[in-house]
Amino acid sequence: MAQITSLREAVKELVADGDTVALEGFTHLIPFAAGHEIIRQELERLTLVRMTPDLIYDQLVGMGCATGLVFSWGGNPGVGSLHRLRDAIERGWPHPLEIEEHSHAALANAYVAGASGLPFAVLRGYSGSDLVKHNPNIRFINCPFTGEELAAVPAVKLDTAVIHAQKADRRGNVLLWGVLGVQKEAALAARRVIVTVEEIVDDLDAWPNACILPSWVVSAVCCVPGGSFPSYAHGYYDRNNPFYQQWDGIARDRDRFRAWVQRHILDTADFDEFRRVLAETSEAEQRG
Amino acid sequence: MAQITSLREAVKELVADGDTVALEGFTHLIPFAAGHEIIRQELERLTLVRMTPDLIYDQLVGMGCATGLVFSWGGNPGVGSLHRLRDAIERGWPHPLEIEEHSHAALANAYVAGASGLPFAVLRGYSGSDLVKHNPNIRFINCPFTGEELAAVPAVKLDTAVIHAQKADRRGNVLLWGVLGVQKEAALAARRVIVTVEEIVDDLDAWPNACILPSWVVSAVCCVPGGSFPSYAHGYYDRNNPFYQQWDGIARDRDRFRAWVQRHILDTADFDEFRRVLAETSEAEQRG
Amino acid sequence: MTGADYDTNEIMTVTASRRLRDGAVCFVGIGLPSTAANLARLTHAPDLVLIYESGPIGAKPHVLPLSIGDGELAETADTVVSTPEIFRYWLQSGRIDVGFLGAAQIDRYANINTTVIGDYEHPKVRLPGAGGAPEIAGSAHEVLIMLRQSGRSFVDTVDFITSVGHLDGGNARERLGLPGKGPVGVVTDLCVMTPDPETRELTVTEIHPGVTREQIREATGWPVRFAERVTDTPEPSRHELEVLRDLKRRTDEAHRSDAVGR
Amino acid sequence: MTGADYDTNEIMTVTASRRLRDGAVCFVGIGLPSTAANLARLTHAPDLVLIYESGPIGAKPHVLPLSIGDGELAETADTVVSTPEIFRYWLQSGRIDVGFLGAAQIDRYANINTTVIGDYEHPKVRLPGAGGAPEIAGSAHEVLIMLRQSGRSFVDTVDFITSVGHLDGGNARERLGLPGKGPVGVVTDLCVMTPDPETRELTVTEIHPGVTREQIREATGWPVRFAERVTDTPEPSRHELEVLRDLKRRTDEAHRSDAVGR
Repeated sequence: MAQITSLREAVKELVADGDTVALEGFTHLIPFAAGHEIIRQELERLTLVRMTPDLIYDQLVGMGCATGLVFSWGGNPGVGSLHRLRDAIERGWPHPLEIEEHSHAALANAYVAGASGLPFAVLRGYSGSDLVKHNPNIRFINCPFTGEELAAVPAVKLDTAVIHAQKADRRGNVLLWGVLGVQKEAALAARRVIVTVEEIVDDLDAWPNACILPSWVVSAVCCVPGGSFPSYAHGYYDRNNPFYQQWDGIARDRDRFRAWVQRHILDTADFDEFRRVLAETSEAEQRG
Repeated sequence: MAQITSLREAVKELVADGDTVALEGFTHLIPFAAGHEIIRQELERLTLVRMTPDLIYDQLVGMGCATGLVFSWGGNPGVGSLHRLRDAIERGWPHPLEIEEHSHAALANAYVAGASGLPFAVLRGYSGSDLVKHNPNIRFINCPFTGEELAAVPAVKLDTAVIHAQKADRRGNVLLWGVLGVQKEAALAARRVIVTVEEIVDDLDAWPNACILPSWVVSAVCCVPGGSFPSYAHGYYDRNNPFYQQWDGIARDRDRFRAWVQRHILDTADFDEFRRVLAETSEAEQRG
Repeated sequence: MTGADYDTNEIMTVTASRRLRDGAVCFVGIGLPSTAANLARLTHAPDLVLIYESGPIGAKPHVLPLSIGDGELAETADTVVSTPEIFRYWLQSGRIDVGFLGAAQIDRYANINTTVIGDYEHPKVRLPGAGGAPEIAGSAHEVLIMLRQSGRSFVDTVDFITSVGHLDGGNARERLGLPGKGPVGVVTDLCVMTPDPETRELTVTEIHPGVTREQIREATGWPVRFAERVTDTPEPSRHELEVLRDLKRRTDEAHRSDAVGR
Repeated sequence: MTGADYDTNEIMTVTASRRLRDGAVCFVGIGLPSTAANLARLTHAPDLVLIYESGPIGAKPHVLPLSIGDGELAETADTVVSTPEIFRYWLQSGRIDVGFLGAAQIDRYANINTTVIGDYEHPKVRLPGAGGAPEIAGSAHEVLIMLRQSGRSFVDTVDFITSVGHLDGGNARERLGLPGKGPVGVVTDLCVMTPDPETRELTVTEIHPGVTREQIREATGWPVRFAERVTDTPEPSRHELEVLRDLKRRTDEAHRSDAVGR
């Protein structure tokens, strides 16, 4: 049964140095508040898994929380590079980052295998791609019936999965909708699951066959309204595209990045305060 | 793009003697009307695939439409045996039936592989089961990463999938909900897809992430209200349990079965007339 | 209360229901297991999570389902997923505490046959087949089995192993690398049998009130062993019987209302 | 109309959009392909089916998405499935007619690099990586590619093959057993290139109005060949330009309304 608790408590209890962790959400429902809390608690040596690292992993990697990254597309969507991620890969700053690189199809299948209790996933993919030369976790097997060669990747197995969802009820059952990404698979591939939600309600009012994580597969539910800003929560708020654009400037420079994280994350108590300080910052900028 | 047409036309165009066909629906939305039409058109040498043959395949097998059956549980749910299926397997009546027998988990995974364009499915299963000795399509492979042994079964590949759904819109987009079974996978594992529906509407009014088959993967949509009787259509009508019980008596005896099919299926023009004649039959019985 | 106040199905059902702890995640077969699991949910285990292979997760049926995919299960569940997802994400993944099965034929090592009586190629009686049982028997942390006891249903060796119990006993399951512990109890209308800790042979550990050892011997197709300490099955409480009978009454009424042709 | 009435992005987008036939099922990359695909949907191909890797099937966005998973895509789609399902049931299954991709770097055989400039272990420039492209390039029946042309983006051999085009040419794809036909056209701001029927080398087959062969040679990192019959790219129609500009205006307005901190 899920505990309904604060995000600070949840991260303290459920994420440890050296863990393999996925904070998932495919452009939608990205759990930024939880990512910030991991930075605040200065977790180290994490192996981070995520199809699209996005700004959330640019922040974690830039602050040195991770020594490993498993991913399939590492850009700033609609803008360009993730400068902190590039700095870590190209120049080992703040320290070297070991990467395991896949295609979306392979990593999505690897999450499915993890959720299914299988050790590996099979897909028709990777033929002719140089990724095969650089990732020893891409192998090939033959169909036992047709002999056809297919690609295989190991299942994603997580210590902790972290996702953001629209709603939970008071028992800790979680409902999400819209772009679902691989959140359900990530949660079911993990030993521990943290879910931040926009609101906690008496009744989920779910429709038939809704995407629900029952309370008994969730470790902690934390009510963090706006917790996926600057990404979006379908039915609650839109993606904040200007922030994604501004991030390019913030993350380009090591010192400016460090200062931004200091002021907006390390020096704030929680995500509410982060939002307040961020608002002050942008007002100041508008005044020039 | 789906054609909106009559069930007679759809079966005439899209099912041929010798085809591999699945009429799916896991106790819910079983496409009985379509099964009747296949009997009316006296199709032959079909290889039938279905997790739970249920009465619909008892009828098809009893009328000699099938020479092969791929299945995982062949009973009359809540009642007992499928007598026509047993007669075909035990005594080869009306003619021998070649069976390929699986577990639910394996056949469900085989449908997923078919829908995914893979030649086979991998599962953790069958260990210690004698099914392995009798089904050459159950093989074992080793994980290329851990060496662990896992079961493999070939993908389900269909000429035609037939399902019943609650609604379609006028463009032929199909919506179903409730117990979903493997209908979506069956449709996506087939070259041709027939969908009978309770109603055709202007707008599906679907909720987020609804189970929808877009028009462009469907060959024909046929409006057949009540078309899954005596199974049920969630939101439209309940399962007719008494019919399942009465079927036990009808199907026990070859002549009585033949006579019932003659009167109710072969001598009726369509499912509406079947329902009328069936109602007459039961009134007559009530009068005694 | 005395034994006269309930029938053999009732004590079987109540006894099985008591073995399901509150909060457990239970993958439920249709029929007797479904009745006992819902009785548990309506008495001592309100947070028992019921999963049916047709897709409902967290079903709380008001009346008992006659089929594994009744609408009642979908309407009362926390959600309903596809059948492939049930087997992949929920069973195979090792999330099931108790796999709760019925059986047509069971042997001294709790192997289950639901496929054929006689030879597979030329069966004397063709049974429905495997359904979800082989993987439930393999992957659930524990398996609980429930069936009426007779010399025909309890045999020395099953004609066909559909779903694996303890095979030929001992650590056979471990040798096969099966993830789950396998059958931990068989509840019948006469007694409760549990696998011997060493040999894994089914051994009588509880006898229902009024049942004699002789009755059990006669209803078992092998020279059945009795544990050193055999206890008397506690009688069903008035409350358990009331809840069970209400459930059955509601179920009969709901299904009587159907009529063919409608 | 004369060439002065539209810019090079516009003729690139219009030319690419015209290659999408009505009713085709198109797996769309974000950015230029998404713009051209939606232009096609809003002009000659109203029944073009747009699938985005984030899960929307049959998306009909009123404004262009800035990210692959914008809410606009989910709200206007026939349905939204999980990302694993998109890749398993919809792409890998061979249901996609046209895979529509952008690229950072492309070579003479239309192999695509979106991974690194320089050595993989010690990259000069680390690019975002594969995303959905490798399997789109492998499984879609046909692949259409769209990018601005320059000596840096059009190279003789890519530093890294992220997504396979025609490898080293000829029947290399067939030898690899790839299900799809691979790239059938590359649309740039200068011209259209198509693979030579024999060698599969990208060859100029259409030149945009006002562009010279010299410009194309200078913007291509290999000695580019011109087909025997090179045609002039038909100019964008007034209607196409109006629809494209309206779409961009709506998009800009929609996104201007955002403000950081809110």
